[in-house]
Amino acid sequence: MSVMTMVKAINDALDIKLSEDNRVVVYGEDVGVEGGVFRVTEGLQRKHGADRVFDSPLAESGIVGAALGMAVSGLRPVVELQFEGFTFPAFNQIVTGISRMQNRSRGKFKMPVVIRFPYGGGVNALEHHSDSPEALFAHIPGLRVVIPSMPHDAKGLLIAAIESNDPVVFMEPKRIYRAIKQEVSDEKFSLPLDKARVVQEGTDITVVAFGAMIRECQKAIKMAQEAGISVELIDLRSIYPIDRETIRNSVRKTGRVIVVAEANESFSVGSELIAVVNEEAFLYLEAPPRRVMGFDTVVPLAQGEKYFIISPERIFYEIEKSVTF
Amino acid sequence: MSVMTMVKAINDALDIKLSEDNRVVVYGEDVGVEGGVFRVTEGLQRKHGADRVFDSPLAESGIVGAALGMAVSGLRPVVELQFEGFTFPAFNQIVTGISRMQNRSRGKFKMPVVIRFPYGGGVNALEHHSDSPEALFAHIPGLRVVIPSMPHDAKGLLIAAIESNDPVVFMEPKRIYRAIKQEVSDEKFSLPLDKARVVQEGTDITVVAFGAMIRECQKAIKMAQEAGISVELIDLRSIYPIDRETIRNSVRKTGRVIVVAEANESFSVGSELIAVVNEEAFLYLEAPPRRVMGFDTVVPLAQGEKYFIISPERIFYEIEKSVTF
Amino acid sequence: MIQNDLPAIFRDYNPIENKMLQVIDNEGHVVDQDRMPALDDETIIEAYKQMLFERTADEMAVSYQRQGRMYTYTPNLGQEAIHIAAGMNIRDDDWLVPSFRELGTLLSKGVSPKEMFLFYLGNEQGGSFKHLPRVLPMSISIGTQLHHAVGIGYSIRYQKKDNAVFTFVGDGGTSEGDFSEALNFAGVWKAPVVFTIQNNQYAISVPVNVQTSSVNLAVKSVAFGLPGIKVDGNDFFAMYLAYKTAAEYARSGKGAVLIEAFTYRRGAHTTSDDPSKYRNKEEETLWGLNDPLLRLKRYMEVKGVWNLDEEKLRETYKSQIDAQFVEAEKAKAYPLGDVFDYMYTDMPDELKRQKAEYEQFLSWKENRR
Amino acid sequence: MIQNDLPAIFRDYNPIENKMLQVIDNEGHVVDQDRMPALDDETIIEAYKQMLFERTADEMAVSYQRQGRMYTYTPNLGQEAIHIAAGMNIRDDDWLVPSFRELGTLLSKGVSPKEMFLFYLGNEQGGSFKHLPRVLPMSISIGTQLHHAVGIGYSIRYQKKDNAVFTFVGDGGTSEGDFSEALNFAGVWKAPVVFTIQNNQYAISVPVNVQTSSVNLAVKSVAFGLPGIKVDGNDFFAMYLAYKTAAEYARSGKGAVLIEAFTYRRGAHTTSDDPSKYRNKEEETLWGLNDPLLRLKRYMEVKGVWNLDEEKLRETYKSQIDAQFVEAEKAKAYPLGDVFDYMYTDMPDELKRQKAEYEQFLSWKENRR
Ligand SMILES: Cc1ncc(C[n+]2csc(CCOP(=O)(O)OP(=O)(O)O)c2C)c(N)n1
Ligand SMILES: Cc1ncc(C[n+]2csc(CCOP(=O)(O)OP(=O)(O)O)c2C)c(N)n1
Ligand SMILES: [Mg+2]
Ligand SMILES: [Mg+2]
Repeated sequence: MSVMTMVKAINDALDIKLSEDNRVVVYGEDVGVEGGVFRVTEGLQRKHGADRVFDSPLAESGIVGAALGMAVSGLRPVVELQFEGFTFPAFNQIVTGISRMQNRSRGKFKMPVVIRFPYGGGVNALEHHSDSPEALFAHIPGLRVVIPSMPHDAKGLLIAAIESNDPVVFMEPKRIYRAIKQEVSDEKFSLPLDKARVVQEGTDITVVAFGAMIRECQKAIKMAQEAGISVELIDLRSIYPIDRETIRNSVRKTGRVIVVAEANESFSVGSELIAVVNEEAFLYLEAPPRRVMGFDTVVPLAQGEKYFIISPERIFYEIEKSVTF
Repeated sequence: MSVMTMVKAINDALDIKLSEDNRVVVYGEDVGVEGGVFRVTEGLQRKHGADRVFDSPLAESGIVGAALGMAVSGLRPVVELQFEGFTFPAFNQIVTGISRMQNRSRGKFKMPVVIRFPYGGGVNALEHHSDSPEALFAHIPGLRVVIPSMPHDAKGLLIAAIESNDPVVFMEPKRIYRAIKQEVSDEKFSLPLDKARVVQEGTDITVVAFGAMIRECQKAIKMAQEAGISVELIDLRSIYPIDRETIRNSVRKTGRVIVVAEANESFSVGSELIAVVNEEAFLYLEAPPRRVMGFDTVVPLAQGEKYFIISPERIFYEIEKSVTF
Repeated sequence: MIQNDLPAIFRDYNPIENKMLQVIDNEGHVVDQDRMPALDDETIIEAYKQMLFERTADEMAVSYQRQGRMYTYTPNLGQEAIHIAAGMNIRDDDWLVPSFRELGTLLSKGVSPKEMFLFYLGNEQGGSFKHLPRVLPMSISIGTQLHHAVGIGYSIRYQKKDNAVFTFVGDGGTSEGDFSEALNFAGVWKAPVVFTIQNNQYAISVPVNVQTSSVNLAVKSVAFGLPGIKVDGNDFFAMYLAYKTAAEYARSGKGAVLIEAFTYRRGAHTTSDDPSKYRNKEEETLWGLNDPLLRLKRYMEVKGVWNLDEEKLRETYKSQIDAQFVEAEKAKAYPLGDVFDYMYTDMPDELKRQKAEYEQFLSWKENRR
Repeated sequence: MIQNDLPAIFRDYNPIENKMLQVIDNEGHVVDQDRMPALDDETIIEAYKQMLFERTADEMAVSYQRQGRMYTYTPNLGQEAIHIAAGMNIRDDDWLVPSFRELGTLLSKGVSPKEMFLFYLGNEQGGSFKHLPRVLPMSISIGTQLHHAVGIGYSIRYQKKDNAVFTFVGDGGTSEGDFSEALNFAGVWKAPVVFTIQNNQYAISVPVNVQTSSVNLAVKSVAFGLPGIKVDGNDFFAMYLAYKTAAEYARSGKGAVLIEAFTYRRGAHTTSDDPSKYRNKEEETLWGLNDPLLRLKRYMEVKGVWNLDEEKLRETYKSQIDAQFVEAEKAKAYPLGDVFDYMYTDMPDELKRQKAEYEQFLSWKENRR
């Protein structure tokens, strides 16, 4: 066991897989010599060589498109896109290539490709460095979409993602890259790619969240506890597919649910979860499921981000509204 | 008044705007000499000249990116992307450019850009020619997303889209391009870009649909009528923003709702509508709102499409299930 | 900047100078004896047969579509020399990453007409080429396949193998960002990829001078530090020489090569297209004189090795191909599972649920009858 | 294929031959008198002042960031000759479509340091350049801006005006598909765009030889039928000549031009970057000798026109700039409306609802206190 940040845990997962499986290669913009702009791949090129961990030209479509070719010919590429805002040049390769090659080839080719990138707000960044586009990927058939909320999960989920023969979009909440430290096993371990986690049990209301929002929800739950409200918190972990069973069990118990996420609200993971809740627990609902999410606006620059970001207070406000509905 | 197909109605709208406003230009792959692969722009180059209606190189990112530049410098470009499956090379320009330039420039630049393309299944097409990606665009803040279900609306909505200073993604249900004929005014008229339409009033259940699904729903409603079920049918028309008022009024009246759409079900317009219904009419719901949509799979080629496509029978099946819930 | 270790044809046909490699002329006369590939007569006859087979299959596909027995089809008429010259230079352990207009190359590598027909009959099984582990499905999204080829090239270098990757794109496809990105990656990674631009003069209705202002398409290689060459795509021998040279170059670890095959799409873009809307008969007639089969046949006639009864051969091919089409038409029904089963290696519960719900609907429907 | 109507510099510095246009050397001596632009001493001094102003503002921005008074900033150190030479050639009725490392060009066109600081203090108002109708906001998504420039170029031709569009991209940015697509569109549309590649040798940590294998970056113009030229980006006169020639070419309706400005990013990529991880001091020192301000100053010294008290000038600039920074720091609070108001021309009800709900939350929060 070591105390790790999420950056370290991801680095550790990459290191383990690079060490034990020479089909694994890691590349992207600045991931080699520099070790990534967030230092996630630090030291990996020195240790594993420049044919396994390397810098590519600055072209996201090429990065992802080449990964498809590597995957069909025996490699297991793990690519880094530098920020969520720069996944879009690769969108065509993801949608028309990566997500569909298994189906197009009727299973002849597997797609063991991991596409990693930092996402989300709260770091006073420039435009395109604060977005949460998970819904865009989760709507694409053929992809898995995974988001860890803490170092332990980041390690276990990333190892599972690299070992999966399905393509995995692995989104890393940059805001908590170094903000949360945790004891994590130094050994290799993996977590299922399709299971949510009950972070905390409760009886009055279910809060579903993921990524950097888990920590904010935990703060809100403290406020709720003081107000005598018992909250069950679910960390979704897998955005696609959604673990309906965990959601169902919780909402059937509590009868109330809010979804907390940073993304733009409309056509979002919040929308999907409300649909799932209606399908799975309609008769148990005692209050309207609610989304506590970003506005349908561009994430403002630093000075305006205070409005956009989901504060524990706002989560508590919605918890209280739901419970007193 | 003339009897028009949707192809003709769109052509008419383009012709009217080209005639009355020399800031309007129309371009894309094969839209000039050829008049578009679906003949939507037929005759327009001959009539309005090759500097106003023209073929571009085969590069969707360039087509859309150039439109941004034209729009900031006084033109009102209407671009055609050849099929929905080929919008993705342009996705980065749409997300990081078109949808955000008004906000980025604090309103200094308007974005009078229309991005038109045919979408949807049911025409026995190759891969990438049968998809329904409306949710991907509707999740992007800064865009309007519009889908007509008949010639009259196509004309009025497209004229409004060209006159709007907001960027509009205008999706055309290719399956009914020529399948529905209708009397349409030859004059110029426009329809609001954010209003749904009650196609038919009813009391037992609300069906929300749009595009080619309206016709299928109408067939299902006949079956329902025979079974003594009174259905209210809403044609959404605007996918973003959603006309909450029309949805609210209907569902509060009927207490039941299904959403019918061709797209992949998860993270879709169906999900969003269920969230909206929960927010707007929770206490009125008598049965769980349901999505009647495509699977989370690639749209199969012609031989398999029968499973994927939403048949009137399947809509009726879901209507009946909801009403007998 | 021409490197000195480049094979001679790349030095002699520097695309900056806009020359075009040609070995025989329209009448089948050899115009460059030094460059004539050392092929024995049998091989040449075999090449002609493959080109004829492709043409026959292609014509029949068009006619099946016209008869309403098949969906939209993409004709190959006029581009056969490229396809077969490529096919003959692609080793079984090489990779083929097609676009969508290389019928002959696919057939030559072992794809059956039945598979092709099944695909155009709307069944993905036909397009998967399951028995060919190094042939990718056709790529509809233009330009995307070029990156796939480069990625395979990276694997080949990484695994220290000596294979080449053959990939194709159209003249229109050179405008897509992916085209330039892929050539650039190939240059930096020294990926063993043989890129072919089939410049058939049109992208649907758009002529190549609306695609680009570059002096030719081969010259685009200069932007990415690759050797490039413009080749007469209707001259089987020129194409053969180009492929042989390029494949050796790639296999020996020197990197990628760009070949512009200058040809003409004699047919329609697809069976839904009507070329008379955007080009004239004279142009079509002119290019007809330059037909690749005609030229190869004339060469053999001039050389005196022509010994085929073409009509008979065509009839044989026709009945073989028709038999395959009928088999494809009779292929077993498309099961519901085929929609779901290949989306993931491990099917998510979400898909299982959707499939089960659909099956409930089907049984409800069954019971209603 | 060099066209004959090309201005002489494009013929004489054909990028295929990998030559670089230079007018003065590192010591400020004129190496090509014929090409020395006809600028009077005052204009040259004015240029130097603008470069010095840019440098001062840039250094202060870095130090504000270090003091924790500003968020991440993108330094311009070493690239000033390019920026000011461009600025002096962009007419007020021309268009400027920046990337994100052209501080001097923006200042030269009328952007105030206060606006720049406000932007880097996290307020979009700063980056909108509202009073400059023909200057676009900076573009963060690399390469995308090039298409915007081409679209403006189309408008200019359509409206039969004689303006030029100036746009910029980095060496790294040339790898993006949008770079190639935009040059290609510009070639076909004869769009009056002056494209500058600021080749500062690095894309964050990645050196230019990992970006591309082409012999230089100017040569990429060949792939799209544009004239291209590699210019010493640290030589103010060479850059001035290149811009003057290119702008005239574009404005006269002949089409687009690609300029590779060969320079060096003397500072970090951004204030979060540490270049010592990926490059060595010797290299940095060597390029320091080639600094554009140093070179221009030496030229003036050699010529005997240098008459500035640089230290005093710097102090004046510093206090001007600091006053602007303080103003930016004191700018009025960011209202909630700024998040919503500019997303659409006609705000959808959906946004009104979200804003109203948020205001309810704010008043609940107020009441709790
Ligand atoms: C990304 C993308 N955009 C548009 C299309 C639609 N489309 C299919 S073929 C074609 C023209 C292709 O021309 P070219 O590259 O010259 O190949 P050819 O058809 O001549 O073989 C177009 C525009 C597509 N398939 N993919
Ligand atoms: C599409 C896109 N991908 C990645 C990034 C992240 N990024 C910001 S600057 C940069 C390097 C740019 O290098 P270059 O083009 O040479 O310009 P320079 O920074 O040297 O001025 C990268 C990768 C981005 N902004 N946009
Ligand atoms: Mg073509
Ligand atoms: Mg650079």
